[in-house]
Amino acid sequence: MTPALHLFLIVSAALFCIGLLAALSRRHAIFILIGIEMMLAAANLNFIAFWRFGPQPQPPTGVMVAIFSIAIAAAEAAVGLALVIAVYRHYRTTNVDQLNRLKG
Amino acid sequence: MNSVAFILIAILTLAAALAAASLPKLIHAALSFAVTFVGVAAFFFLLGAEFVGLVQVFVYIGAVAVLIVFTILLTRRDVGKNRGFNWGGVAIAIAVFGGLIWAILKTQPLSIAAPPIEALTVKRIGEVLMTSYVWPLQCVGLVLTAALIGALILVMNEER
Amino acid sequence: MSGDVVDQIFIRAKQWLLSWLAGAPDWIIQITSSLLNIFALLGVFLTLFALISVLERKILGRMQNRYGPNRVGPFGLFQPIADGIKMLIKEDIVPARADKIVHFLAPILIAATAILALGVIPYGRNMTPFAIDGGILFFFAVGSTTELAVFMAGWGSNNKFSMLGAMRAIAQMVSYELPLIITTLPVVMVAGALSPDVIVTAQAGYSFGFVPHWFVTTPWGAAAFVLFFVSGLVESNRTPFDVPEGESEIVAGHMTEYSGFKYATFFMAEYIGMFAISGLAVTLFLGGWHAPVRVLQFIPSYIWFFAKLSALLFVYIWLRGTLPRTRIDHIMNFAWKFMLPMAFTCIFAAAVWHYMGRGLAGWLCSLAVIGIVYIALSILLDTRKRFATRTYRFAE
Amino acid sequence: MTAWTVNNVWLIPAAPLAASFVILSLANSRRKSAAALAVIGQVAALTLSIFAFATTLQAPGYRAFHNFTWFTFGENALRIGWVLDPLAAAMLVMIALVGLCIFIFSIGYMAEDKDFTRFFAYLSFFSAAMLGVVIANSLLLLFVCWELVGLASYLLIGFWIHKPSAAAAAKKAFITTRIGDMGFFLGILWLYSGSGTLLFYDNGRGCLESAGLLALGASATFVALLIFCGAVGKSGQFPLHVWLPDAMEGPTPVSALIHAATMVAAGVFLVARVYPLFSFGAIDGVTPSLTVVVSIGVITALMASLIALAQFDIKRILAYSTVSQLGLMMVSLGVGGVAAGMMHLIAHGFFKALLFLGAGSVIHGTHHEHDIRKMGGLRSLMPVTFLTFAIGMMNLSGVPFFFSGGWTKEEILHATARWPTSRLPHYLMFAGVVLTALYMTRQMIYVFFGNRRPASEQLHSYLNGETPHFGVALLIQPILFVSLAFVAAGIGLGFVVYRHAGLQDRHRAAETDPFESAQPILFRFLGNKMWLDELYANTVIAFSKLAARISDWMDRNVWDGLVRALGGLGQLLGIFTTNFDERGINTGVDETTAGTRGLGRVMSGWHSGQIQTYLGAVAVGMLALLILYAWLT
Repeated sequence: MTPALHLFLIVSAALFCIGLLAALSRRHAIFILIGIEMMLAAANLNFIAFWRFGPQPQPPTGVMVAIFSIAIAAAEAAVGLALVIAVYRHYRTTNVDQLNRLKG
Repeated sequence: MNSVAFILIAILTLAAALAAASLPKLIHAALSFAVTFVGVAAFFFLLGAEFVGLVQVFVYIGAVAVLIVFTILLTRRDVGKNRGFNWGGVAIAIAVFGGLIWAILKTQPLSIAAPPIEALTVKRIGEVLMTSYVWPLQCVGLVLTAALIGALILVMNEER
Repeated sequence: MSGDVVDQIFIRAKQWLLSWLAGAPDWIIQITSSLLNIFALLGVFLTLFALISVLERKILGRMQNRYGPNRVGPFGLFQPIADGIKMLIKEDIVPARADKIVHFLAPILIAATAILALGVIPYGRNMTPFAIDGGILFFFAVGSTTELAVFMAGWGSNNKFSMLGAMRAIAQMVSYELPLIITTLPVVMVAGALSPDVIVTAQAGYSFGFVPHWFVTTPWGAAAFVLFFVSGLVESNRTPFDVPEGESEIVAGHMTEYSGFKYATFFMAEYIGMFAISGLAVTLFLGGWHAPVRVLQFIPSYIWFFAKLSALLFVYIWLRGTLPRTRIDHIMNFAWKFMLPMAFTCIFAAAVWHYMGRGLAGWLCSLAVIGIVYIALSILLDTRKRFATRTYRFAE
Repeated sequence: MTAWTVNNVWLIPAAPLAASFVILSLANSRRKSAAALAVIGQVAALTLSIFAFATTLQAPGYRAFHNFTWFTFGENALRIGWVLDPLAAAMLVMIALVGLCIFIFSIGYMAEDKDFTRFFAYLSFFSAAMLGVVIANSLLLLFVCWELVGLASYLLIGFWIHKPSAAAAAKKAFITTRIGDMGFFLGILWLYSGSGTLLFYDNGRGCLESAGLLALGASATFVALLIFCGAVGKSGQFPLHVWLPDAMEGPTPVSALIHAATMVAAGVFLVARVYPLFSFGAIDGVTPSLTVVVSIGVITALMASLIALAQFDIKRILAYSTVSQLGLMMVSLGVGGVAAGMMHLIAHGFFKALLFLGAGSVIHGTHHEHDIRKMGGLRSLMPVTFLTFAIGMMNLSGVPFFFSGGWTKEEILHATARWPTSRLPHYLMFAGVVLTALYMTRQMIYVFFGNRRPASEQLHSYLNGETPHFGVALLIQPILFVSLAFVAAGIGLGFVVYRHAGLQDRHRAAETDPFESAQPILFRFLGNKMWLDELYANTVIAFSKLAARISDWMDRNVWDGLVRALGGLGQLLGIFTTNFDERGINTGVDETTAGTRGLGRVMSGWHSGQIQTYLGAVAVGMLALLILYAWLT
């Protein structure tokens, strides 16, 4: 007997918001990436949960989306971290507060 | 038993996530991040998607966490500094959390129990992946290749 | 059916033990069953670790024309016990500026993952402790955690040797994880499953009664096995790929700042990782617990498994006694320029073999594919400076 | 053979095009290969053109075309193709031949330029595009090639990109012609919407054939006028002629090729090509659109001749002369003398190229001196150039009998004389002819007669000091060739004209000469002058001196004042437009800009550059959506 769907959704929402918190509050660029990965993981959790609690049998669409999403997240992490390294090399900082060249 | 497992995993995951978001030392946060993803993988196991759980562990612990750790090493001079914390972000995150919880609890049809399912074998995933989802699979492969090359080019030495 | 009785004796024993719990809630039985598996696993492999640690020293001693440990107990067999006691009573030193938690957690994590990886290997007929559908994936998922543990050890020690050692270790492990995983793919493809049990089952049967249907008997299987074994050597940081802990360069690498029992744990984790990789190699390529010849099938399956495992472990030790340490850049070049293309070639060769009907023609074509790529790579990678005069550079 | 020629007309432009691309891919140092390739491409085009020309001679009114589908959209197919008729064939031969001469000339002229290969790539490209214009059987294909011609001309005029004046001239040429092309394009669109086809000839369904014209109906006039806009731009007709004199900033071979022989002729060719559109619904050979053509042509011809009189730049005089001759051709087309106009076009192509090459030779010899006031007495220093230039000048002036220019001008004047609407163009064109002779004589005298002035002295010392190098010889050869070619062509054309005229107008056969019958006194005067030219060199000098004095007087008193008056008019217009610009347009634009800038400043304030602020904004947006969702359900 698995707990009901909304419990999973609440956990996923909490994970999402913690990720959001990390992405919004921390100064270090890597934290932002960590936060984004957490948000993605929360989304994956939702996909899987909705697949599991959807009417059965059905094609494992949620699982597929989660797999693809993990792959994309890996790509995103690779590029993001490469960016962090490149930015660090160039500006000698990974503090996003100091990276405000886009300031209007 | 599943409920017990659920509660344990939830506590583990969320605690690790909070730690990852708030620990002052970047390296601790990165390790907590890994634990968070183990927790999420455990959730996947609990939900019957073992393959995804394994992939999650494999990709996040084996690749992403190691990448993060390497990035931390390569930008080490910066790690000790910038302990700044933006409380506005906390407020926004809490507000979003409130909104999400409210929306979840408000929607009644969500509190349903899980229907019984046949086990999602790797074979079935493979079959679906190679039939209905073969194009997305190719696209993801392309995206990964592009990301790999892009990341390599990004971290190549800047020609000055 | 006496053979069957012996073959299944451990299964029967476990069922007998569990029958004591008849009537208890389902989850209690499950947990008990798991605990029994874990204890059995730990018992077997810790014993094996103790045995191997002394045997390795003895074998190395033979190879170096000297005696190994022969003072403690008969033939020195109690040496591991003495070592254990020595390790336990040593002072546990934690550097003052170390990251204490990380420093503490690293050996635990590394040992835990190594032992976890042992769980999915089928040791005999019906003898898989943790039989899941994606067993191979589980093995690698868990195995990849080792890198994090190594990093934790390096970082937590707050020591430059540790850090450098950890970085070397991670770099080479990440690089060799790719060929390691890719060489398993042909097997997974041909067997059509990620489950070790299914893979072992797929290798049952014999041609002419004496050529087993092990994957190592196919050209791609043989090539993949060699690649897998080399990658396994690197993954378990064994000679000739032991640069992460090369004593002459960086003391003991990420283990520099560990002493006493924590060091022993690292040591144990390394050996258990070696067992796990060898066990997986046996499962994937050497037919798992299947007997090599039909007439020898009466011997219990687990004995075959451990015989093969021992053979591989002997090769590990043999290599350690034979080969010098490789330079780190050579290791990396080898991984990306040779191992990876060859691993991909194995996939292709397996596909050729499969789609040509798994017969003799397929066998030959597969061999041709591998041979062509191997020769091409050999020519391409030949730097033509192999025997150049060595130039010595001194600090000036 | 015939079928092969028709089906493979596309090879004519393809040969130089291929040469162009190959040259472009060559290294900058491969000069010889570049020149050889360009010449080979051009020779191939010329050979094929001659075949094509021979093909069209088979039967009078020969016309063959080959159409194919370019692409389909929906149910419609856009078809393009090529056509081979006498008009195209004559143009092909002219372009290929003149082009070849100029290519050879350029080898010497550009010998010391560092971008030699680029120059030849551009030249070949230009040649290909121009040949493409000529063979096009679709207005669309023609337009495409037309624009390519424009591009090539832009590249060639601005060839010396390091010279700001050249860059400016290139831009000016490009933009000015683009203004005309805008009208051209609108005309194409209108034509397509009206007739549903852009093919000229398509077995009765083309837009120049009865069905297409009937489908167009009354709008044919407007379509024709819009297409004429393109011709006005390309052929340097009033009021879009301004780019042409500036375009002389390009290398002289370019001036000869583009601005004398070929490109500017494209406009005239275009009018001739779509002549059925112009003449559709004509009453007695007069349509509103043709009247516009005549008016524009008359204004252009006269104005340019007048301006030419007041110029001192050797190439500018020729440029204005070109403008005026193009005006003359337009007039001819407008009054119905298509054949005469085209003949003049071809003859003009030859002798104007000759004149430009001669001018190039002079410029080259005097070390890039353009001012005719600094030249003089070059007759003895550059005898061959003098001779050829004189031949060209006599052609341009319209010396009869031995020179094609005389025949064609006579034909044009005859055509204008028979225009039913008004005799005015006839008299004005006559004045134009006189003016042409006047300014050319002026130029001759300045450059080749009289005392040696500084630039000539320089040349003198140069010729005495060193042996003439390869380049000079190479410069002279094509000039000689062209002059011979068109002397022959002049006689041949005279024959054709007269046969043609005789066929066209039988009742006139009794008259001695059409020109003479129209203007006997002037005819005799011109004729006498030219006889003198030919037979008594000394009297030429005397006459030239007289003419020089006359022109000098005219320059000082008449044309100068006229030009000044025109200039004043222009200034007045300028003041008016300036005010309009400043008060009306600029203020409006300024206000708009200020508003945009202010808005931008406000909005840029919202961009903190902090990625987390943006992320936070996204999160707040998500929250807002959540609230909206909750509110709606």
